[in-house]
Amino acid sequence: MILDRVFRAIYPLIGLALILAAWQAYTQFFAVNRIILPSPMDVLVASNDNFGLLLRHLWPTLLECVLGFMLAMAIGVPVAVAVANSQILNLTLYPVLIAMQSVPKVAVAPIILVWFGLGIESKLAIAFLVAFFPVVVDTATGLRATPKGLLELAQSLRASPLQVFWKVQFPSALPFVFAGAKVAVTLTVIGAVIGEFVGSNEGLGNLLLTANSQLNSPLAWAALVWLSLLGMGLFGAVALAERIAMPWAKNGGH
Amino acid sequence: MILDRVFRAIYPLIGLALILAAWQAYTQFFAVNRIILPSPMDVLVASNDNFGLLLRHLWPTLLECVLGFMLAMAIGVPVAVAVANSQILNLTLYPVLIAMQSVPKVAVAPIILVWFGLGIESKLAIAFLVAFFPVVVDTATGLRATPKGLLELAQSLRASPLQVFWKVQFPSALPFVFAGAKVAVTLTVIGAVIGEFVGSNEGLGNLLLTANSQLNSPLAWAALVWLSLLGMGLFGAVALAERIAMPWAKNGGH
Amino acid sequence: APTFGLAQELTKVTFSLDFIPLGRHAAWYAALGEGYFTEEGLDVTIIPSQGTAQVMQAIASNTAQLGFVDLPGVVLAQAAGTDIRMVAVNYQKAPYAIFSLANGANVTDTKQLEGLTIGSGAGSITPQVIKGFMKQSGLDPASLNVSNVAPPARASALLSGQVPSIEFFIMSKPGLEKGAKDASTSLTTFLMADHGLELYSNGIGASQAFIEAHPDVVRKFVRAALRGWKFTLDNPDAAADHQMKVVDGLSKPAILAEIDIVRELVVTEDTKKNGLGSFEASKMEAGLKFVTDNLAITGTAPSADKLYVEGFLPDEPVKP
Amino acid sequence: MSKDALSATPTEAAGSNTVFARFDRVGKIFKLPGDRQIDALEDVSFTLGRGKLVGLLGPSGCGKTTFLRIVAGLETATYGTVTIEGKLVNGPHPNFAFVFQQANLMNWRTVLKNVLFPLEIRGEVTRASIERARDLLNLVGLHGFEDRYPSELSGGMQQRVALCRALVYDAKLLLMDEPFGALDELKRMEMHDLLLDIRLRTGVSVMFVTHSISEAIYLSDTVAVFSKRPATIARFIDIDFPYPRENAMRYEMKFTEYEHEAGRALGIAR
Amino acid sequence: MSKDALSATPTEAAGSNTVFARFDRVGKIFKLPGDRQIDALEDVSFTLGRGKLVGLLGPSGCGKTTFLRIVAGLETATYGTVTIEGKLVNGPHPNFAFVFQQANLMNWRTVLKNVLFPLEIRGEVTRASIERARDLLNLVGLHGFEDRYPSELSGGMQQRVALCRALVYDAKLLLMDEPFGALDELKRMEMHDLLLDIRLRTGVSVMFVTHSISEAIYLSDTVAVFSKRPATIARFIDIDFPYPRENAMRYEMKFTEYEHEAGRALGIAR
Ligand SMILES: Nc1ncnc2c1ncn2[C@@H]1O[C@H](COP(=O)(O)OP(=O)(O)OP(=O)(O)O)[C@@H](O)[C@H]1O
Ligand SMILES: Nc1ncnc2c1ncn2[C@@H]1O[C@H](COP(=O)(O)OP(=O)(O)OP(=O)(O)O)[C@@H](O)[C@H]1O
Ligand SMILES: [Mg+2]
Ligand SMILES: [Mg+2]
Repeated sequence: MILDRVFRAIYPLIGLALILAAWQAYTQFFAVNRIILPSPMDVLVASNDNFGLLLRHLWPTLLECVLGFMLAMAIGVPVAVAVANSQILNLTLYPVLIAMQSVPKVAVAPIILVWFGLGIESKLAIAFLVAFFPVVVDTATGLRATPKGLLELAQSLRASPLQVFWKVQFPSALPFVFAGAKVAVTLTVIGAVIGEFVGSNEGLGNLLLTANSQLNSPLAWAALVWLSLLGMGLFGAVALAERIAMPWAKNGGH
Repeated sequence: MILDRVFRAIYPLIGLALILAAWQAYTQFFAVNRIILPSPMDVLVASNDNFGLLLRHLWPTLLECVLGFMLAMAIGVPVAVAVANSQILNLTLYPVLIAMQSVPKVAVAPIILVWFGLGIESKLAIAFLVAFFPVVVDTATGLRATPKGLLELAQSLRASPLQVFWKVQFPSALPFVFAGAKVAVTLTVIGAVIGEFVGSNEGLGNLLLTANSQLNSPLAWAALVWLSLLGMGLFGAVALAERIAMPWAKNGGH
Repeated sequence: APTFGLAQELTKVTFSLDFIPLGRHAAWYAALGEGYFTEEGLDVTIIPSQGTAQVMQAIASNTAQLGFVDLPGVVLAQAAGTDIRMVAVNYQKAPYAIFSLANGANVTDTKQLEGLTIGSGAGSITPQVIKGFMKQSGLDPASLNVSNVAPPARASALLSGQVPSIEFFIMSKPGLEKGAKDASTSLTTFLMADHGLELYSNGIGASQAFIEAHPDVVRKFVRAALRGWKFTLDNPDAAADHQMKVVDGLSKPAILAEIDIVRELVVTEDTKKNGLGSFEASKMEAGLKFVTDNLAITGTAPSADKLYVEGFLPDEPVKP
Repeated sequence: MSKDALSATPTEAAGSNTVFARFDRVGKIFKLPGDRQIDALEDVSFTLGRGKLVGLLGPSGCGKTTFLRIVAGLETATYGTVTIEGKLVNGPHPNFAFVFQQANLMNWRTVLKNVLFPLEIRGEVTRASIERARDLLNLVGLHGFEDRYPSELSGGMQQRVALCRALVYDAKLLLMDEPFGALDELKRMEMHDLLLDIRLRTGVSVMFVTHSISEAIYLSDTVAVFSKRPATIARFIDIDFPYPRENAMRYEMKFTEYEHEAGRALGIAR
Repeated sequence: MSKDALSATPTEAAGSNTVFARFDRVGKIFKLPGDRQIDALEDVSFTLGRGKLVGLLGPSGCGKTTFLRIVAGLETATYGTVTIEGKLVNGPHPNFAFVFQQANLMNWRTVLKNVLFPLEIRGEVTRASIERARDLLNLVGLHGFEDRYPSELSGGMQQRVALCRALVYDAKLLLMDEPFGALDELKRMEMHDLLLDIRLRTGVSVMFVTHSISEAIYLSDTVAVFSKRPATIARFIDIDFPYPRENAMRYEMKFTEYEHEAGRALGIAR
């Protein structure tokens, strides 16, 4: 068990080390221009020099991600329930959802700004829009995959629709829900960045844009790396929640 | 059965009609300025006036989406297999995948352009990057959810790993795979547009940018609407493939 | 006399930049930091944007009452049915520049534009401006090959040889120069305004409705802003400090470099004579003609006198 | 043995003082793709007296499960009617319990939580009812497994959990589909006595499917033997032993005679 | 009846001319969270002769399935060894077939395709083998259901499909976990004769778990009765009836005596 925990910590580091090594080797051997791709060393230095700055901007982005994710779950799951339990709603709502999903958010950003203003709301709206669809699709698929026998058991007990959902469909769909949540949570990072691109004064996306516009690549890539780490952290949090929420699934993992 | 088919066609139209009605009402009652949000009527007129133009630009985007999707499936499924069957690969690869997922694609566009140039390759790369993650996460979750009994059956027959995958894990994971594919295929639309933003001379995303820069909102929104319709079409194609691929799942649907 | 009123007596105004805040925008922050806006009784919020279209949308939706708009943008916005006009012109010269590498295309002469491939944005009007400029100069605009390369990727595209030239605002010059040096070559800059392009660019704009309803607010804003510009031209260092206090992620050398470049666009014979922000009807008309001749316009182009409103510049010109 | 020969009085066969449920010409046809169909049930008619215990025997695949599901309101009959306590069944009845042919446990709940599930749904979880659930688990021999997950149990243990789940609340009608099929004989006999005991205390009416002729006889007031598919009732056998029943009864001549009678109805030549 | 009383000669009890499999002090302990554990098997030792048929009886939850799974190489013993044809088992054996306690069908395959699954894996799908699969389905009474999906079958029908799937290829060792548990008596008897017939023709060695004492006696060369958990072998009963067996045998005195002996080993007092 202890060894297991050590492995859980070591292997991801190996993965990261591999990226870093490949990156360093690439920039070194091909003498890549720093503006195009700074070396991990450059980025590390920039990250270190601007640590306070990055940390200050991490916070609003983190907040946008977390709240956007919660919004996506809070709205996505009920929509999935509607879509999974009613063929009519399914057929009627899906086109709307797909339209929302497949429209580039950058392009509809102006109208979002008009509706939600320049505060955190507009970023939440975009993070939500980006993260929402996987939650709906995966959860709906999971709800539909509930073993028929269990539904019949609940039916035979005349469980209310709410009970059926909470006590049967939802726990049974949990692996699907978590799959959707994992995709969603990493997408919120992108959503938050898009939101910050569109209009904001803070956040790692904003910093990224500023650094980019000044062709300050090391800082821009430092922001990118921090965004990746943020994504990993959020994913890890969801994966942890999964392990806790599903103790019966022993070989949980990601 | 026939009635069923009629419903399958009618309800989505109701959904779309609802969006349009809300949209029209909003632009009308709030007298929204056309450069912020043109009315559906304006967009319809623009779409009609520029039909040939839109059609011409639809094609490259469609191609990018389809190829990007196929790439995402072709690479995503094997990666999911690796990740699902090996705890070590799982732990090692996931950070890399999440890093790829949660980095804003626009921000890494420079290096993508350097690697893949301005042709279709760079758009495929981005469409692929965007669509890849849901395929991996959902497929891996599905593969892991294979009933233990069936795996043991295959084991008792000393099936090769490839046989176990193709004949047991994959069919059993199909609902998950299709859930991932549905999310992925709508994401490729976004990916293609981002790719076109980053560097291209054609495609609906390119047209969208051009129209936007000329403050030609009706045309820009026409491009957006076409992108949505493209997303719906692609989603519909995947849903259809699901119905065909899973005849035993009677209440298939989306 | 300046009044230092209580916060609640200040009029709230939102001003949209044409882009995210960079060194070129130091003047607006200087006006803010030096308290010029407050002196006028204004409580100004500066918001970022992502280019012309978004500024226009912000003004049209009243998200911002004033914005840093460019002349071509105003023409397009009016053709699209808005009533946005300029009240002051800050960039007297158009900032559109073509960058190439000394050991590459090395564009130093207008003639070299013929047959050139340029990395530009489908999302910007610059390629059409370049083509108009070529036509003006008697070259065939059709011979220019425009590749759409997004702004963040443009420097890479140039430095990695994907495209032989790119266009950017001239303010990007310092950063690009550094990149070129890293690639052991040097950067060649071609500012069209220095080669005969006569086109007003960015200035202060607002919707006609707002101008009519709050002429005093507009007037006060323009006055304070122009003082900010003067302060910045005189004390770039202090202006940079003001901006850095409010905006994160900027480096002082980068701000100072941009201020130096912007100076070229802002300080001209005209402004030395008539003051910062001043403009001439004839040049507005020429600008309109250039835009209608060369840019694809949907809708009806406005007449020149609709592009601007006179009388909002300070009575006493703010000379650089 | 033809259904006509029986149809004269089947509705009285499972007779009792008060009628609990009445089945009237119940039939079920499954539609298959391509105009094909499976006739699963045909004209099943009889009445179940209140508090009576009816065992259903019949060849595999004849339609026993289908019949039980129709009675439960989980499946709709293609024709015919089911009336329970005077009310037409067209959905689950408020007070019945169903033991499915498969254990049908929730793999995310521990054994105890699985048993408590019906109480949760009915809002009847109290300290006393939890105690009852634990007692039941003890009675079926699952003491110490309360906190295990179903995947850690043997097949027969899972079946016993499902049984407890049906017995944990007071249902008026108990429908059981091969409830003891995966148990060894000793445990089976214990379960028989447990069931009869509960029936005696609560007066619940019971219909259960089994493939064990002796089990059907040992438990039932009446044994109903289904014919081959399409299933209809081939024979009713009233079991004329008094309750409470004793194990010794299994060795009586009359028991063997009943066995032979049921065997013959099932087509087993001895 | 204590295991010590038996341990003198258990390895010879299921004796045969040539040894097919040998089980030596096989034990299994399941570790549970929090230092708890379940002792499922303890010191199970015997030999299975080539071509012999051994029936395993034992209380529910004692460890029969676990034992069968260890023999199959699907589970590893905590201690002890399993040797098949002289080779130590530490993974699935090349030539055996397993009938699981649950039907374990693939819901995405039709009945016929489910039966053909082992042949596909072994690369033995030929016109002849498909014919054989169809024949088997006919023999178990599933004619006409070849193209149905498992969800359209009754419980007993699913079990028969699983049976066909194990019989469709020539295994040397057939391990069956309650293979006839969901069948009616008539079908069960048909299956018995089918199994004995196949055994006769192919010489396959068989171990099967059942809860039916008479089934174990009717089929087996030797019946092994497991004790309560932790399971060990409480008694070996060599069944001294000749093959082929006749149904009439069930009514012989000796048969009843064997039944009583097994019953006593299981703790059933009659
Ligand atoms: N959902 C379904 N679709 C099509 N046919 C079905 C369906 N459910 C059951 N059947 C068919 O109905 C018939 C009766 O099935 P049922 O499950 O009632 O049998 P049973 O008497 O319970 O058998 P067993 O003893 O094997 O459980 C079978 O032939 C089966 O194939
Ligand atoms: N994966 C597991 N984890 C923990 N305990 C287990 C596991 N599998 C089986 N057991 C335990 O091992 C014991 C034996 O189980 P097994 O399935 O072998 O019983 P069985 O003899 O086949 O019973 P039945 O006749 O009910 O099928 C049981 O007490 C069971 O709880
Ligand atoms: Mg049944
Ligand atoms: Mg078992």
